[in-house]
Amino acid sequence: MTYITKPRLHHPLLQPNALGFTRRDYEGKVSTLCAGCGHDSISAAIIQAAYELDLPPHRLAKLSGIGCSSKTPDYFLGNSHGFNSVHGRMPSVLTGANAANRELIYLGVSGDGDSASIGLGQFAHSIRRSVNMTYIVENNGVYGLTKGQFSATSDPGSKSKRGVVNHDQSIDLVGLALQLGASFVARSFSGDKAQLVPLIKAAISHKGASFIDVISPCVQFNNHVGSTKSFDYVREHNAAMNRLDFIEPRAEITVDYAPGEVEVVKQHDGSILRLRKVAPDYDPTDKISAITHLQLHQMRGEVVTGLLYVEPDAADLHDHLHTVQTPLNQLDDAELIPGSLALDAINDSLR
Amino acid sequence: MTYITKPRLHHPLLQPNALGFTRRDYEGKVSTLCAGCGHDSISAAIIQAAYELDLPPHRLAKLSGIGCSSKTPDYFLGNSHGFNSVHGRMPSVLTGANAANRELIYLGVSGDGDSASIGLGQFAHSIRRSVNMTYIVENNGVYGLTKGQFSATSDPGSKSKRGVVNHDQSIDLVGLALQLGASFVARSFSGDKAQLVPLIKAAISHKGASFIDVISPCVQFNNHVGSTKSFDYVREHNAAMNRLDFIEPRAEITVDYAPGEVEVVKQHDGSILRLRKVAPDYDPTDKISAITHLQLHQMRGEVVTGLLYVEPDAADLHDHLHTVQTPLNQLDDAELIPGSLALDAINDSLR
Amino acid sequence: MSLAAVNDFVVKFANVNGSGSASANGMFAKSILRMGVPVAARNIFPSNIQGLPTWYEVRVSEAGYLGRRGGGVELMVAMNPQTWDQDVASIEPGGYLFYDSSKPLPPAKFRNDIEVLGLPLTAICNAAYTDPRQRQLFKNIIYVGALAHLIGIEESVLETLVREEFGSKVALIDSNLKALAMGRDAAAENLAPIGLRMRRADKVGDRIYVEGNSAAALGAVYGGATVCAWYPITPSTSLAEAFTAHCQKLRTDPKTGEARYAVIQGEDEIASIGIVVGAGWNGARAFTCTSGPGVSLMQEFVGLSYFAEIPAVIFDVQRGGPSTGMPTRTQQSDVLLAAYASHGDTKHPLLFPEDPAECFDFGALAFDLADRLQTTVFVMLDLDIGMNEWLCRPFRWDDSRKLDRGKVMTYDDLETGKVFGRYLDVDGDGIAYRTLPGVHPERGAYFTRGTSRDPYARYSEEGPVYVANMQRLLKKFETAKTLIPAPVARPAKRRTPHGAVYFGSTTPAMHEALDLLEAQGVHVDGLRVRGFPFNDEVMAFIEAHETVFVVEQNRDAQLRTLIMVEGGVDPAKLVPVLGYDGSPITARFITDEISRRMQGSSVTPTPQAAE
Amino acid sequence: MSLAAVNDFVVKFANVNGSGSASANGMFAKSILRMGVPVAARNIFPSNIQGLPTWYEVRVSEAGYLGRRGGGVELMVAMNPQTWDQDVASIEPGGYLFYDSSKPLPPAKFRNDIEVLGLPLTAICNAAYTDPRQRQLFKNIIYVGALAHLIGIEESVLETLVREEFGSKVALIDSNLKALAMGRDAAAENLAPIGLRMRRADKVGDRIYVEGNSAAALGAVYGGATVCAWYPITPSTSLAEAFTAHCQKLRTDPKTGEARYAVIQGEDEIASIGIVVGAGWNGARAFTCTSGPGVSLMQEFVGLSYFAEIPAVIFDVQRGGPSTGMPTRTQQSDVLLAAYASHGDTKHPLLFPEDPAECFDFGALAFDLADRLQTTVFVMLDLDIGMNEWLCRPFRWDDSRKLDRGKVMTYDDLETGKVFGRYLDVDGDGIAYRTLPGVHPERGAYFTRGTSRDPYARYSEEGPVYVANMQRLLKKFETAKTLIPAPVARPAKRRTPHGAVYFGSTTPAMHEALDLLEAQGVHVDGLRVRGFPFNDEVMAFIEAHETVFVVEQNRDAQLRTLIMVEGGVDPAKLVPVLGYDGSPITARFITDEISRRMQGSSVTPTPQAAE
Ligand SMILES: Cc1ncc(C[n+]2csc(CCOP(=O)(O)OP(=O)(O)O)c2C)c(N)n1
Ligand SMILES: Cc1ncc(C[n+]2csc(CCOP(=O)(O)OP(=O)(O)O)c2C)c(N)n1
Ligand code: SF4
Ligand code: SF4
Ligand SMILES: [Mg+2]
Ligand SMILES: [Mg+2]
Repeated sequence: MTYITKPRLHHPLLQPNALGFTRRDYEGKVSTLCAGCGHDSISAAIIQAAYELDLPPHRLAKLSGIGCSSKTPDYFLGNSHGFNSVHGRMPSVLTGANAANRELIYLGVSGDGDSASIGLGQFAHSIRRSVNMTYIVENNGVYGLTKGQFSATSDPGSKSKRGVVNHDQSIDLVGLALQLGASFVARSFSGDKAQLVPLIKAAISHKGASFIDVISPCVQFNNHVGSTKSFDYVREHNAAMNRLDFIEPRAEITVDYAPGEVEVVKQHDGSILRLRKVAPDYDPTDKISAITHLQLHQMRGEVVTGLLYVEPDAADLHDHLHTVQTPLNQLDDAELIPGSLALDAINDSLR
Repeated sequence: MTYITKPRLHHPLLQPNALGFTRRDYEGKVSTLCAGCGHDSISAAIIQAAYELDLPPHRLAKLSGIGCSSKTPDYFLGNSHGFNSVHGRMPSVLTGANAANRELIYLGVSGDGDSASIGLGQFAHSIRRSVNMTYIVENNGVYGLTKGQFSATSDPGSKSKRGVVNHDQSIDLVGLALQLGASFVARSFSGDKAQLVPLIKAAISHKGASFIDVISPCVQFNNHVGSTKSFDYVREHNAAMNRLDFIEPRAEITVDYAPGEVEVVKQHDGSILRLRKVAPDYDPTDKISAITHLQLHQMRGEVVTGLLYVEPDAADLHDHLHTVQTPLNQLDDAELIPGSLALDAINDSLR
Repeated sequence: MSLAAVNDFVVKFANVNGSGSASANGMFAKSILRMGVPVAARNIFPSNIQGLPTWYEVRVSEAGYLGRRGGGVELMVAMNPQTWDQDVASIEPGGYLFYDSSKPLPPAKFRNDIEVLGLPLTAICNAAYTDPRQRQLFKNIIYVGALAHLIGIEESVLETLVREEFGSKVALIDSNLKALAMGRDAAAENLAPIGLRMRRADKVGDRIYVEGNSAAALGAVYGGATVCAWYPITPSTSLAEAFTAHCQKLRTDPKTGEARYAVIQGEDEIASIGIVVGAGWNGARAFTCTSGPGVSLMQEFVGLSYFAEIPAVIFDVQRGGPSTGMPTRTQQSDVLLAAYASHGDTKHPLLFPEDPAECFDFGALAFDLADRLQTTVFVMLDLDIGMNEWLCRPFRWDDSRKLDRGKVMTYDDLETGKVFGRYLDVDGDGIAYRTLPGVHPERGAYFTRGTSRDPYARYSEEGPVYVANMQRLLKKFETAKTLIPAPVARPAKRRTPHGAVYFGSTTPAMHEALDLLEAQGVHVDGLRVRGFPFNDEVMAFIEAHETVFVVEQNRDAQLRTLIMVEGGVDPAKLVPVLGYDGSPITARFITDEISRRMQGSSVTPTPQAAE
Repeated sequence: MSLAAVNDFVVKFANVNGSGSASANGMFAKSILRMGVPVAARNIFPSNIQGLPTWYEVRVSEAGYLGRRGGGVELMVAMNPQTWDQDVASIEPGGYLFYDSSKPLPPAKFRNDIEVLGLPLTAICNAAYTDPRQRQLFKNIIYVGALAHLIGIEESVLETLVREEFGSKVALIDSNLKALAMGRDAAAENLAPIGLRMRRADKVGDRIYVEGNSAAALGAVYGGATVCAWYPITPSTSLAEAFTAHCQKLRTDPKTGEARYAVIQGEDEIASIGIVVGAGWNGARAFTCTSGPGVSLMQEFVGLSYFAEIPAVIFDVQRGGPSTGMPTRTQQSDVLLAAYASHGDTKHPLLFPEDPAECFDFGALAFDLADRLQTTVFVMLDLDIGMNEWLCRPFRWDDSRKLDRGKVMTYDDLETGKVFGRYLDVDGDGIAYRTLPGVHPERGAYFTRGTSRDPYARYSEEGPVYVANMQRLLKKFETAKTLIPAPVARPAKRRTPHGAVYFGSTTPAMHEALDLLEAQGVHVDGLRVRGFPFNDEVMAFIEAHETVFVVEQNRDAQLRTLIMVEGGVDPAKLVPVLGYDGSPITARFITDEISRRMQGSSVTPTPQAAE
């Protein structure tokens, strides 16, 4: 139900890339997300990354689960096929798509509810299978589309503030991805285009399972790492009218800070997020120190961002399966059907 | 279909414990597992632990999924209720049982297929919910009951030996449990009674989610950390007859080694397992060093055993939910039904 | 010519979601109730959080028809430029279009056969307020004030509602009353009186106005449910949220402040039903609430509950399927899946509440049934009944009623040596006794499993043992027939060979349709089915009629299938009437379908959609 | 009096699993085939790895009856002390008991009305071998040698089988031949000839002897399947394993050694079907194989496949349900769940192969159907057909046959400007064109989803758009009727008002039953249904008969339900004959049930179990 049709006039300033495509060629439908939603910033970063990488737009395949985040593939790369599958099961669908055609570039887009709650198993197993993909979680620490329930990624530090809610330990998807053998692991913030675009580019260029956890504030329900407020917040901030069904338009939160530094981000609900960008001399090829690094900063309440780990020469699922170079969906009858002679031999062996 | 009835005569040497129960009172049905299966050793350790802890046998509840491992609750604690539920979903069933009656002692028994493959999500979420339970994975790195497929816990070091099989990264449940916030994390070996019994006792005594990963060789299919052979092994070792359907009786593998030392175990298929017992001065209350310790030894190909981490004063699900002390399943009508007066007030508020 | 009607018309509000209109529109609907006139209000909203079209349809009906009527609306409040064209098109000829005239619109945007009521709402707001949030929010209140004036809603009624809503917040009360007055004044100054009028009546009585999900949740509280495990999904989410809220009020230990309940948000639907099964095994009353996709995911556990005989309750608040389908639309399309959920031979009891009052009743009853039958009981709501406020009789509770815990052997039973066979049919009703974990040091323990076993819960792969158990489960299902609430008949004024079977949220539209048919001289006996398996009365009704229309809100005539299969009824006599476009079925659609079939020589089943 | 029979008797082996008996017993069965006499052998095994009872039933039938016959066995080879009593009890009066007489047994352990054939097998082994493994293994071979002597299996036949099995391993050949000879000699010395005899015949022809799972997997290879995603579960595991093995041989690039297929063991059934759906979306032919619990878990994805119209193939190798049920027993009890899988209004095509030859055919056909219909196609095997070796006609393949990829728009189609509407019914058959990801730089891309959308795949929550799409899906299902293999009739010798419908692994027992009935003068027309939705021939058959027995292996008469619901058939004419105790239905059971119903004045459906 997109009622606004998008102006398709090319802006004279839009520069074509090496393939002759402008940034507009990488765009999708008009977003129906809330104004200021972090997810839209991620879509913009994906568009920018694909444009800068000179990718033929139709050679990407975009797959997602269900959620506000999972809707976003409709809002970028309109010339790519997209698949908004079922809640929490994008990883398996992507795995199958990748098995069928090794030549496309696979982008998996998911939310924290989609990947850390219902989809945790599939998240983990797609990573340990080394599926060649870029797996982005648009992590707002909340179920946006179903209106503000806690997801599995909210911060453990906030566990006892309200007693009954959010008492569970939080799941750190970056930590898990590292443990599960992802060969590219990064974290960023939706508003940090300067960091996010290069990370997405690197992830797409990487062969194997690339995982990027992107913190992406939900302007409606305001749950995210560091917050326990959710609906309460909406209640308080709408005190003037005290109505739950009114949603105030908000501005996107952006940041821009240097490697090695900490940026303190004040979110819509007033809570604080401390982002620590990895220093320029950080060695992302040492897994153990990546894990230690993460744990140490986490103890200090800091969320480390940047490229945390990469195994440059990773093998992928097709290497493991030793599949032919021709995509399986393009093999012809002769390559697929052994024919009647072979069948005769089989019949003979069964007598 | 248990055809052999168990002799119920009390052995004169069976000493009663503080409650007057003998070890026999903690036993169950005769096992129908293969002779020498590691899982049977774990059952014996559970029996021993319950006996030594002077637990009233009927106050335990035993829950499991599906698999050879998940059958074992039938083979110990015959006076406890048991629930052999569905594959991979024991954690949720146990969570519900625990919610219903906080007073029983909950033992969750599972396999590596049950917990690391199909059940990974439930494993993770039951732990992050701090359900008060002792969760034991009888880890043989293989699907025993379905005859020898690889599970998600086989060793990553073995990935390229045969190409197509076992190319996925292995899942280290101990590492995950630590990350997910289990407040008691241990690993042992089915044959190491000296280590295993005290660990089970400690886990049962601990409040919160206690997890024990017990390496438990499958004598039939011989998959486990360090092995890639499975069916092949059976084929080779049965070369005399070259028949797949004959299964050789084997002896249980047992070990006995001192804290801080490494024990090299030769398994039925000839593969080697290096067990490293944590040293006596190891501090199990420091999570970050537990994680680092694990990672370092894993790199050396050693499997660390012992109590790896404990948070002595952990809170559990009931603390978080702030539930009444009376088990929910024992609340009476008066405590449950608000009655007609309350309903009248509600009706009034809805006019 | 403009339409004229008193206490009998439909007003529809077209808004954008997230704009604060829902509360204002709700106040409008409630003010009509307070005038003593029944109202049926329905929200039509997108699967989205902010910025997409949403509608609110208010049916005013002194006659008390609470289903959707069908046809165009008498008054359209068109506040959403995105949907202007379709909104204008849906007005009945002679009806009224109320809109924000701040920006001039070309004449082509209007119709000649309707009456146009423009007020410069934006301009009024911009003049009155500077804060953009206030401008947006009060615009909604202002149009309510204007409409109240136009159709004659008493000022004092709205004032009371505002005071009730904001309680002690005097500033909010004042500003809202001021906005209402602004709307009223603007309408009085600029617009002539219209043909649609409200007149005070006394047709509401002691009825209450409540959402089915909240009512079902309250039923679960009264039914003694202590464990709720759930996973968010529209349209069931508010059931779990209401249960939590009810429990906080009604189930907190007054001394310690501790909770006599546990609400666990599962990581998904499989975990939720797993938790319910675990709790049920352990003797707590437990439920989950979900919608179609969740029911699909729960299949394996429902089969376990059936075969291992563990009480569980699932509230299925149905939405438009298949797959993600239409998550914010209504349907009755999970009936077949719920009835035969899971692989193998399985059957499960279902309850079909007609309104929130019955959601409460069945919400409580489901737990008694689940404990008595030791199986999963589904309570089949739908989005229409679950998420809309319905006018219904008040909730009732008999304080002498006790929870029926079913057949549970106690310590004393075991101690005195009663024979315990977990799957032994001692009473001939197919229901065996169970024990709860931890009950007795030496007796009563058994090993629960989803695999075949003998009456004493011992593992068995023997054919006759398996068959005997499966037959016992059938016998238990026969017993269930005697426990499911009996159907409710609505006989026609004259003897007739025609019957109609319907259930759940279809009921009010159906009753109106039966009246409309009666007015046309078409007599049809109605029977509202309240659950599955069908009790004998249902089959007797079908037996007693030549043709039975089965009216339901799905494509494949799922209830009809159950009637054929379980009742051995010849499909030729069961004529499907199917409205399944996602909006609640209307009285006019049902009337048209039935009279079309009656006129035509044959009554061939040709499924068709509502509107 | 001792039984006498030539080429027509049943031998049953009672063993302990994991003892190496399966290979020896299999050699026994195969040797009979090599004598030119048809054999039907069935394994009855526990859900366990080692130490529990297992049986192997070999039906020798020169007449070519390959179903189970029913009744007692003529010869019992009782090698398992645990099950001795029931084994001895199951011998036909006058039949034979072969056992290991090394340890003396009290006379009470035997029966007077049977002939006892004891050989001291353990003693023989202990004398001949020292290695305990050899003692155990060769004991099985020795009894095969003895039996061969007793019933007259030619020595050379067994020798050939041993040579074929061990190929170049001379030592193994020699030791096995020696063991066979030991058994033969012992029997010759100690036992008198018995009344059961084998005589060389030529009734096997060019038939092959193969498991249905392996055949279905080979069908998948020929059907062009390239992606297999699966999760181990009895009895479907061997299908995936066979596919892998077939592909290794038949689908490896001869030059590079690379695989033209991908087999992925999922972490569970949800992942497996998800992988299949992803691969199907991307244009590869993909399948999973599973059993009941897996089908339950796959429900949500099957609904997605239905609504988003994505080809997928599921081989459901059915076992005893509900829940974990009887994992190593057979049933046809997932029919209803598969046909209507998932929430909302859904229907899915099913194929019912009768034997491994048809498993091959349908295994290949399923992929053409899935691509053509763009939906999930179920191939319904069961444990009996899937895990037992069946004698059937050889596999056939027409080399001129091309894979039917269905309606897929190519680059050229798009480039030349053909209109592309993903859900647009351009041909009037309800099937729209699809495009594959990456096909064209500017055209053909669309966003796939399980939510409602218009013919051009644009998101839409509008009622009429939704309804039109749901009606198109019904039209597509009508088209499916023309593609599902037609039923196979087996007319009675005389005109009769009685018909019988059956499907899948029931077929051989059914055909024998029809012969038995015919011999009793009872004439019943048979119709083997080969798939769902039912094509017109099925309905015409039912129309043409007064009474139709529906024979199936489940409790709830699931195929009968489908016939009633989809065909609008009066249940009164459909009489269920239900054998569902987990062992394959027998000819005698079917015969008895049908003749009982024919004799009784009424044909009331009273479900009953086999044996
Ligand atoms: C099987 C199933 N269960 C539940 C839902 C309802 N649902 C839709 S989106 C969603 C949560 C999405 O949260 P997240 O992935 O974090 O995305 P966000 O909206 O926050 O971006 C849920 C529970 C569903 N669609 N399917
Ligand atoms: C839903 C479902 N899928 C598959 C199976 C088949 N199955 C039974 S046990 C098992 C694997 C068990 O492996 P594990 O948990 O490691 O136990 P083990 O036998 O090795 O002790 C599988 C796949 C099942 N019972 N249910
Ligand atoms: S609800 Fe939150 S996550 Fe969803 S679109 Fe709005 S801001 Fe974004
Ligand atoms: S198959 Fe393996 S895991 Fe199962 S009982 Fe035998 S040894 Fe144990
Ligand atoms: Mg989220
Ligand atoms: Mg295992």
